[in-house]
Amino acid sequence: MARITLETLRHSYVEKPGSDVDWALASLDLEWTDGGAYALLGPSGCGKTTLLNIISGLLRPTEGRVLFDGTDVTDKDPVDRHVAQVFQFPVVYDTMSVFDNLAFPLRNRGVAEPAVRERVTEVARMLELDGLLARRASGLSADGKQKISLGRGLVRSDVNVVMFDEPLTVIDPHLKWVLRSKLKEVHQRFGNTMIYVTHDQTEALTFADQVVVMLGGRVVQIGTPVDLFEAPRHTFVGHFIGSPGMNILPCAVDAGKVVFDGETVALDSPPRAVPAGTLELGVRPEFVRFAPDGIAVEVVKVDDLGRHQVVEVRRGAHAIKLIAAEGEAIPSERPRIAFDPRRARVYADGWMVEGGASR
Amino acid sequence: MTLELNGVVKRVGREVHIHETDLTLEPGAFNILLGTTLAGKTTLMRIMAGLERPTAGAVRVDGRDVTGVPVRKRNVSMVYQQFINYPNLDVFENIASPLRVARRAEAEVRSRVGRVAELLRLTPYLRRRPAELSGGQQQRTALARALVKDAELVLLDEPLANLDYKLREELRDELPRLLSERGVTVVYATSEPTEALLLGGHTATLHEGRVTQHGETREVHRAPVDLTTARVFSDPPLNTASVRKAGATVHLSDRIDWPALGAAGTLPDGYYTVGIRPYHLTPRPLDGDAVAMTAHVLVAELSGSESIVHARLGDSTWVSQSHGVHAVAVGSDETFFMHPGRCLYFDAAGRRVGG
Amino acid sequence: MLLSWMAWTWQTAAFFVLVALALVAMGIWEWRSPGGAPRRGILGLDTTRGDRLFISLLGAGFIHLGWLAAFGAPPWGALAVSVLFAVAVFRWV
Amino acid sequence: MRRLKWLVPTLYVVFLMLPIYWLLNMSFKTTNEILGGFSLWPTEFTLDNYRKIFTDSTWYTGYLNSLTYVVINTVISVTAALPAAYAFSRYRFLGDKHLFFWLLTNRMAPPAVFALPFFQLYSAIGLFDTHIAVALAHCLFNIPLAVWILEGFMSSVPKELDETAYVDGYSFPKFFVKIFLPTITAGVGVAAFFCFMFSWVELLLAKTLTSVDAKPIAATMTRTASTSGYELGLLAAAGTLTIVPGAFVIYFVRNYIAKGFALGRV
Amino acid sequence: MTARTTNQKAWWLVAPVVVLVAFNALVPMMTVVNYSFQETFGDNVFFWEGFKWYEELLRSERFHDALVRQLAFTATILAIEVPLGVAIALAMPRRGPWVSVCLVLMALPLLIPWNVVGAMWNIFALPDIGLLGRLINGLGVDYNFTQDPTSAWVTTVVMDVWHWTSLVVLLAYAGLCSIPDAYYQAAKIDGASAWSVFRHIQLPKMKRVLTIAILLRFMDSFMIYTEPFVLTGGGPGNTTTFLSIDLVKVALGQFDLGPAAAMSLVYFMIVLLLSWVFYTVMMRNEGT
Repeated sequence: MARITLETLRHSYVEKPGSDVDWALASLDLEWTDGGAYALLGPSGCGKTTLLNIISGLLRPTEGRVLFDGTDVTDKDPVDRHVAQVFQFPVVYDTMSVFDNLAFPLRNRGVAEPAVRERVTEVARMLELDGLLARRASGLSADGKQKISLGRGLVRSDVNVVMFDEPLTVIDPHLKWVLRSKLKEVHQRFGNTMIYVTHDQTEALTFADQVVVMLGGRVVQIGTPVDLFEAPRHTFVGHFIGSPGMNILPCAVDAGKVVFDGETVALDSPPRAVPAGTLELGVRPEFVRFAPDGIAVEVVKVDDLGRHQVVEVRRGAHAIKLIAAEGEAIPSERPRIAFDPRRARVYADGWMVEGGASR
Repeated sequence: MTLELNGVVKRVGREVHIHETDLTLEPGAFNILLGTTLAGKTTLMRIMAGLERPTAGAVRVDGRDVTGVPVRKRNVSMVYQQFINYPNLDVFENIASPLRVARRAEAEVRSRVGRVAELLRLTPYLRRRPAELSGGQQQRTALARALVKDAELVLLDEPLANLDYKLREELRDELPRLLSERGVTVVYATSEPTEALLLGGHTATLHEGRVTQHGETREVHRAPVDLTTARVFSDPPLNTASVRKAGATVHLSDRIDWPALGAAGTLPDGYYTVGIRPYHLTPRPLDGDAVAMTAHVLVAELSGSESIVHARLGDSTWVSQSHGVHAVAVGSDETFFMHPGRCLYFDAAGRRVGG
Repeated sequence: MLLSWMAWTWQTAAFFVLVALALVAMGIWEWRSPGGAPRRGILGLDTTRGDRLFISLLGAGFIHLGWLAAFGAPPWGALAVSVLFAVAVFRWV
Repeated sequence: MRRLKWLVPTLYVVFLMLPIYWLLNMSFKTTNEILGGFSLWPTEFTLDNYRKIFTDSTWYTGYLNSLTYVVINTVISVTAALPAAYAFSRYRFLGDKHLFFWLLTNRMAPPAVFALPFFQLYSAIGLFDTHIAVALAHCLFNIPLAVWILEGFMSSVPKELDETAYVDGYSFPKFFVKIFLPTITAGVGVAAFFCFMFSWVELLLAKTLTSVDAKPIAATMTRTASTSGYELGLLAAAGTLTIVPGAFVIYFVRNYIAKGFALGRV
Repeated sequence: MTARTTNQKAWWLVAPVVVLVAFNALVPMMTVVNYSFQETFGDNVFFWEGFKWYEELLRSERFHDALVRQLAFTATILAIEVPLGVAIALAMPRRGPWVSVCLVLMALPLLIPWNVVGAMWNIFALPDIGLLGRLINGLGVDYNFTQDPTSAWVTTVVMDVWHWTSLVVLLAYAGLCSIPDAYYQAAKIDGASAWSVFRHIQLPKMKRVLTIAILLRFMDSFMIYTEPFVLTGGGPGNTTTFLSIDLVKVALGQFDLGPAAAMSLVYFMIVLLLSWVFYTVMMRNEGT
């Protein structure tokens, strides 16, 4: 287990990177504490797998350093870094039994056989593989194989960090949540530092204490799941996390007042000065409600999802989604909506503008 | 157009894939086939398309028996879960292909392909090959090809399942709009209850090769006829438990009971299965009738805008679903509120009873 | 087409007709009850009835060769052994 | 050790090239020089051997004959194999597995003795000493190979592509030609390459089934070797020229060869 | 819906292939079977001999010798070509400009007519004017493949290795290319040794293609005729008289069609049996 520090890390797959687009990973500084559960979340091509491979040592960064517990490991091989990694698609050694597969990383490091046996049995029990230990790994289903991959990642107790690269891609949707929670359980049990890469918000938020949201090779926000939901620092985070995502509406700031389409929007902490750049107002559908004294809109569409209703309303050219409770009556005569003043925020060029006035 | 299945059965070897099924699609509307993998959605859809011949029974279009008619003689179009496009043709020719086969005039092909490509935002990619497109663009191309044909019946077999969820959201929003304008009959297979609800229209729930219920989507969700349907149409899984109704009280165990409100009110005393939807078991009460109970938190799942908590209550595991992202400590005891008036009750045969 | 160069004899002709009939019979059998009755026999092999016919025929060939090497013609004994072998193959393999 | 890894294939290629170099070397020497002594490269460099081949019709018709039947065979093999491979990759039918195995067993019969019935068979149907006879005879081992390679490529194309085409209104032949074939061009290329190769290198059947009109180059060479004694330079030049068409063909499919094997079903 | 659908009409698609191959395979096969039970003195006149040829053949010294020689040759070249081919494939670069160059050069021997291969090696190995012959004799080894049995044998084997190892390389290389990078990365992280990587990742993934390679090489080397015939003519003595050469000697040299036919069929059965056993054993645990 280790504290992981990334210092001004940059990486490019191009021989001589010139412009910004050549960088798969733009300058990055991160510090991860020992024993934490972290997730790297972002759409495909955002650089999360690159970052993972740099940490595990499969890739050498173009610039910057990787430190484990303060020691520079940038030039070390994966073996010497003592890391474990689980890949997107199951990797099993077809020739071996399930037991031998799980024991493989331990035996390669000369662990005594009784210790191997004990550790493998423990991990197998946790992943519910104990009935299959004598079976040949090649005969298993994709789920079973991926469990073996997970098991091999978890079987060593001396690792600095365990890394998961979208490990649930091949798992049947109905089993996903089982493994998701298993991983969480494993983390609590073993207390390893774990890093989990995914594009699936549910996996990231469920697994991690701290989620790192990435876009285009940059980190846009690091925070707890609650932070990301309630206070997205970037419109991308607001849009990417949550379904439906955050409403993002053009706005203007004038003398401490926020104006959307001619209407003043009350905010608890409006920006003090007029920020530079394109200004937008971001508010999640959960924090929009019908209110008699709000902004006049027209209702476009209502999706009744049983547990709640997703209502799409329109104000001029702008579509706004809001969530109404189960069975709540949707006003048909001159509906008006209001934004939760504590949760609506102003964004300049995509980035959240810190509020001035205290609540 | 109307499409009817009369007593359709599909057997392969000794296995029965579809049990005797009667189904009439709602003309000009979204018809959703909802069920888990292997429930028989794809088979049913392939029979409708004419890609497979039923072992018994008939498929009727506008009253005419078309059972043996091969697919290319029917006016249908189909989109698969995998992104299926002709790899040797560019996007334009891919979309144009049904028109080319039908020998339409060049000008007509151009204008129709142009229009559909515009709708699906494919215009910038028309000269690319499918392999050079992202998954979302590939599936859009497949959809465009299905749309350009002006088929009477459009079959969509889990078309969004292989896409990232943000893309899925986007396309799910667009699809009903694109299709309802044309007034075609759509069949849409999905394994996700939420998707069915978002798409609306009509839903047939499938379980192990049988249609368990068919009706308006919201109605099927709100009032499932039996336990199987309720289970199929619930994600996260429906909480079920065996209860005993005695007088004005429903007993779950010696210690936990609640007033017999709602559906339970009219039931005779006896044993029932109660179904509580995860969103009716919440960390905060939804209404005044809520009954509080304490459960041991096993797992907390956070999706982007909802929290799903699996908790142990007595000797069964229950699932609670609530709005927003909440930090829930795993291993702690939390109070949950259930809402007796919103429960579903099923008799021993699994039929829904009461209210 | 002149067939004399093929040097037919009634014995070999009969042999080929028998093999052809066996194939036709297998075809009809398969048509009547499809699937080929797959199973895993004593050798640990997954076989269908077509495979079993193949094993029987190949086995019969080698039994005949062995018989000829050991006892010489006529190979009636080999024929008997082959039939027994075929029965055994269809029963257990 | 990892540094020296490139040495292994390099040494192997050098080993492969040595006899070919020697052949080339000889082809540029005069007969006198060859028999006169040993030299690593031609001291009296000459193109006479090649000139002879290109001007003497007994020589160059040999090449044309070979090329003719090889091309005919490649076309027949691939054309016949395409629908069959499609059937194997898409459908299950009575006896399919055993049919597949039977096709493969046709490599197992010793051609030396089977050549005689071949000769009689093709004489009986009046095709002896024609290009088509050799082309048909080579189908024996080329068709199974082509079926096998094509089946691998076809199986990697999802069945849903076929269905999509039928839904779009394509008929089977139209779909096959317009959509399916272009999708598996690489496979057709690889299959054609192997048909070409095995037909080109085979001699026994080709020699048995021809006498004058369709005599392959390889047979011309063996007959020359026996009649004109040791005209080694000429022989070497002829041999060198037999390598050219193959090298030419392989250049076109170089990127697919490896893939072609990996996909094949056993 | 991955399963192939049952459709008996597929026979129509297979029909051309069946007709073409059956024409070329069944007619000669039946003829050879007919020959094997008869005696002929030419002019299509045949006399029934029953099992006589088989009986004689199975008890003849010559047959046993040829069979042993053939088996020894096949075993030798398999033992050399397969490991060598795998080793070369392992050492080949996975990507880069050299790959195509390597592949094209390596495939060259496969594309040379078989008698040219024989002639080429003949010239190459001749002790007086051949590069190889001169080289070996220059090293002080007494080498002359036209007179010395050992030299002849070794030359034949080396020629076959030269001719066919590339096929194994191509196949093995194809198998290696189909291994996803993740396997190597996982092995790296698991701390696997190079041997472990070979034993547990590369070899299993090559199993399928190696099966094909071994089958092809086995069948073809059992039938080998042209190359050794051109190189050594089966000599000196009978030392390189493999099955097919022997067959031709009997069938054409002595015009003993009957015995030659019987011999071919016995060989055919042996190849069939060995191929089937090998195939079944290799494929036994696939998929289940």
